[in-house]
Amino acid sequence: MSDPQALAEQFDDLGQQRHAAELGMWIFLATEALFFGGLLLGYAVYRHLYPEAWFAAARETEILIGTANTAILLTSSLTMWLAVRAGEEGRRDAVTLALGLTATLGAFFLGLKAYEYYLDWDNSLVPGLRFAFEKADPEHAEIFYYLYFFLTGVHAVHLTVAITAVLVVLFLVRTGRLAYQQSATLTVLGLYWHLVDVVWIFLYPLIYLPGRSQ
Amino acid sequence: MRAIGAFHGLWWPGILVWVTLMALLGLTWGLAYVPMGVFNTVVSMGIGTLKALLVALFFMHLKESGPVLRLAACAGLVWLAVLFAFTFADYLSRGWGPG
Amino acid sequence: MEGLSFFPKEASTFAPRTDAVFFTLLGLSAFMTLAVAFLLVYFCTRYRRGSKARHGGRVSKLIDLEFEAGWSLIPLFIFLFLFTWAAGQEFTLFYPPKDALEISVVGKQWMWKTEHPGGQREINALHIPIGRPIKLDMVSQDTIHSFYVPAFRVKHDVVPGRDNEMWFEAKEPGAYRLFCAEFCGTDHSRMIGTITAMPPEDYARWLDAQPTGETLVAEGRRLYHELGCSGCHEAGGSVRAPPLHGLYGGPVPLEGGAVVTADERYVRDSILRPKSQVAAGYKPIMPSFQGSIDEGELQALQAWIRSIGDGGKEG
Amino acid sequence: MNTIVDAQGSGSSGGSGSHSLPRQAERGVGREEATSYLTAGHGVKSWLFTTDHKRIAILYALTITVFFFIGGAAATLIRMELFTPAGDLVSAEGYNKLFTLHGVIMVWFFLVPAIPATLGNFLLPLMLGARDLAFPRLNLMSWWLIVIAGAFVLYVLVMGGVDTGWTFYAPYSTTYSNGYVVAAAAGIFVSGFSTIATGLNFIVTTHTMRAPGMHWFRVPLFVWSIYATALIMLLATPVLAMALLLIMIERLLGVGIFDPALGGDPVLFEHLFWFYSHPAVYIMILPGMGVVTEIVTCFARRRIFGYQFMVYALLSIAVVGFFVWGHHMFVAGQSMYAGLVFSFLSYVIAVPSAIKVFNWTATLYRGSIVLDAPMLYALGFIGLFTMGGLTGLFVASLPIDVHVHDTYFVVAHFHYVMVGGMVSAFFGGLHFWWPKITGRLYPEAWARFAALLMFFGFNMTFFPQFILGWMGMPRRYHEYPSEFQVYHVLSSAGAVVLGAAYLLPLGYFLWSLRYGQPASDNPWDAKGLEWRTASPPPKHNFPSTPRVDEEAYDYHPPRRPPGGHLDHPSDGRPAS
Repeated sequence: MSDPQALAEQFDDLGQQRHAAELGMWIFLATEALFFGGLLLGYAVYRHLYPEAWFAAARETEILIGTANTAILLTSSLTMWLAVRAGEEGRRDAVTLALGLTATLGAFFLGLKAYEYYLDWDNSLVPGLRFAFEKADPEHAEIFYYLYFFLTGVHAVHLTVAITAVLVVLFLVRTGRLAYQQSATLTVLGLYWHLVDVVWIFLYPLIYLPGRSQ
Repeated sequence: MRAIGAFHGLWWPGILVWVTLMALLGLTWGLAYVPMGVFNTVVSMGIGTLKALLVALFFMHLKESGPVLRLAACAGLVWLAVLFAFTFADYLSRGWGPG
Repeated sequence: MEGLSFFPKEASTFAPRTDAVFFTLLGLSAFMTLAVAFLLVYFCTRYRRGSKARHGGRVSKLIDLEFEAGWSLIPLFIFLFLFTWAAGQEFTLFYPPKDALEISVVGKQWMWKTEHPGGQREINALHIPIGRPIKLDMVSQDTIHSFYVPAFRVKHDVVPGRDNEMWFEAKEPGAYRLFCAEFCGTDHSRMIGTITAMPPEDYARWLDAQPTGETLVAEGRRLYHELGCSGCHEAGGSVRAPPLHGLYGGPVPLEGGAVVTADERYVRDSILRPKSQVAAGYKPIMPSFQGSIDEGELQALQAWIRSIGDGGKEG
Repeated sequence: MNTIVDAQGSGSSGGSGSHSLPRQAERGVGREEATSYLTAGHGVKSWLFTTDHKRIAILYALTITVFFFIGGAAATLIRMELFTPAGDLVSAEGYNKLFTLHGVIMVWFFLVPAIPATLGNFLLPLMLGARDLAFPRLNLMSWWLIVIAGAFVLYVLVMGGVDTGWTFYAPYSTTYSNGYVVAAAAGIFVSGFSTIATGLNFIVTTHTMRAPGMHWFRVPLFVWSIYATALIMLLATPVLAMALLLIMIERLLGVGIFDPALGGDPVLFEHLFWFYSHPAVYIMILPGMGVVTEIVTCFARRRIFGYQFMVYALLSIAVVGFFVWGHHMFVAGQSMYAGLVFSFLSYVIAVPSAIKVFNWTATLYRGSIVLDAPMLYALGFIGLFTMGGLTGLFVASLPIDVHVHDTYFVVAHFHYVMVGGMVSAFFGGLHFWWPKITGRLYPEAWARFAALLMFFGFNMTFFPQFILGWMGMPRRYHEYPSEFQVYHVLSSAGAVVLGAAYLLPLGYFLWSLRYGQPASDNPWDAKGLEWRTASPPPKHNFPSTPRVDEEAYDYHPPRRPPGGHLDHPSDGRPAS
């Protein structure tokens, strides 16, 4: 099988193309930060206005699952990083293995997340559909849970996209249809994956940790 | 075991970063139960920022990237700060009375 | 409300001051616009292709910099001056004087309901005395409205879910337009009314001629009993709840250690979402009145609680 | 990323090989007839799935023209309704839907994409000496996204409209409105991704694909303006997208964070909305500034006065534009202290705008000026933008804003900036680059007439609205007290003139496509790389990558125009 063509026609050389791809992804990540920013602002404002409701509501979240999921995502970042590094050295087997591990960890995260949603349903913590909160200020606790579902839901959508992308690249690398060593594909994919991780790194203390010490 | 073989020579320094990240996760989890008042929030967000910084610098290669990429990486955060700062300029000063 | 005019009446004490800023800016803008227009026309005529004027030639870098600095810094200083001047006036607009006459306003789709301290009510109309600060306590029953009196140069949004206030002092007797300035639905453009400013004697006479309904405070006291609040909040009630006499204006220690001031917002929140701020030493057993009382009734309860408060004997 | 290379691409590009001096090579009589981008492929598919930035620009141009006339039709009905104080032509509900539709379409489906996605898309790679944008398929996707987004809005239009105003304020939009709020918001949400994709493409292209020799301070100011615009697009649009998503969910599911009945704060929505929508007005004016700079320099035969200051002014407008959103909320129940900060910064942002006006004016000094149609539009832009900008100071002043907020004063102010400014610039740019885009010349006399008509029609329509607002006439009123009628009649009469002026170019542009004189490569004898290739340009823009060895707008000393100048005899008076 011949080497797939790496250089697109609008570019002069591979260096330029790589730079463009990486810059493009970084800029996209900046817009992602602001996309989540709108929700986080809502979180911050209501937490500032109704701290009691916030702490009471956050204490009811499933901290074990949240912590385990954080660990899983951090580990997936390591395997993603390994994939990029293996790609630079042209080690196809290592790339596919690392990508496979990454996707598996991501799927594992989603599975736990789904179980957590199930528990939330069981505990009547789903705003609009099934919500009963006995502790202080149920109205604003409902806003907390609304934001919780919104934030983690949008994050889960991002992660699903990321897993799909990883699987596609994995397939292309395995079948030799991607010039992974020359193109920036792996790097760019890695950047997106790590962003999904970074978002979670911030969601974890915002959702699971408030009010634990009271 | 096979995995370790396949990644021969690739682990470092990623594994160090990963160990640090895990340690920080354990730390923030534990500290959340220690009553520190407002500092609970400060500490948990501080550790979160540290973790994100580690991921960005090492896993996302920002340490070796050129100035343009760093600028792009910072732009989102700076603008996020603008959004928060000016909105809270409103919320924090709503209750202020005259002079 | 007459025919063709370029100039809305200056009927409040704010109006001349707002207009002073306005006309200063207008003069400056007219000057700038004319200057730019003149230069554009002059250059285009003098330096049209084929004219006898000298074309081309480089402008030296130094001159370039001097001009740039000049037309960046001079406008900046003018703007700073204008900002300071204009902003200084705004402070007075935000904080009503203590002796103001308080009138409560409810905005709803699509009418303004007003009520005087003596209980006289009006719809899409408001009679006020001149020469006395008027403070409006405004709430909205549904969506955002905006209370706008062009002749007074005042406007303030009436945001639902909170207490909004504004104040003004009319100085000319007359009838003035009242508009809703924030789009609020189908009949937004019919949510208009008339403000009638009259000399204090006339106002007093007008008040007397009105059928006096219940005052806001009286309505509040009645609701306090009708809604069953007194059952718990009066001493000797079957359930123990904090007493309301002397509450308003003072500090309230909360369950959990915080202390808040019993202000309008605290009273509103305590009625609508009692579990959000529970007074120390009491159980969170009060039911929410969200949805079972409307904004007007809430205002009445607030007025009554204020009237029996410590610092509340102002009106 | 590289597996799909479009089929037509491989044949025509001359990426390697001859390194001739492009200027001479293409002027010569014996120039090889490179296939133009217009004829490089045939059939509908070759257009709908093209990755050529020039074809995508044409697709965008067609799309926004359709939306411009839909939005314009709504405006026509609005002005007809307001001819009399009574609400007799359409119902109150119908009127509310009309101004909402007008706002939504004009903002997101005309003004935001107008210059960036059409002229910007066409010219950015040409001006930089690149073969295409960095991500051609992303570019195509962004056009498809706006088509899908437009389909949502047209669905709303057909089904019965939406009446929230383009601002979608909660809780009206989430709870009280009867219209198709969710579909309309979904349309804008999707259009946001289109905007982001376009902006991303522009930034990356500008950073990575400039021709050899084109360092940052040789980049044409039009490119700088697009760059600054793209910054705003990228950093503001996601926040709007999230705000609208929240509105949609709150309306659909009855849970959310804005409605006070749910414990929310409606003012928070206003913060999120204006964090996008104030910078967005700079999306709608910065590209116009870029176009005007290109035109003024060319028709005055002058280098732009203070190039670097113009760049800094563009960038500082883009950045400081993010710090002033709260001046839309002075009377909205925002804290007064925040109001003071926002008021102060709103004054500050007027400084770079002033710098730009002064620099354009100074550029004319000792020029060699020709008043062709693009120049007429550009001069009109400078005048109208000056008025629009200065009235911005009125609404930045707290006491005045308390009076004129949500009145026709504000309506007039932003129409001076957006219609007097941006639309003038768009028409100016369209005339200026028409020969390059189509290879045909438009009829100059008609174009000058249209430009003048537009200027007078515009002022007649919108100047009376300043007085209306100052007199206290609130906006979004279906009926109004009769004392305002005089000004409404004047305004509506002006709108008739303005409408006619907009239809004229549509006519003669279409005419010129068939009967217009063929254009030479550089009919204006202009500087800039886009004029160094054929009209219309070949598929990959340049026979070989051009090299830049002079500053931007190097019109000193006036270069002798080559023989093929069509409209104007060359200037007989060389500079001394």
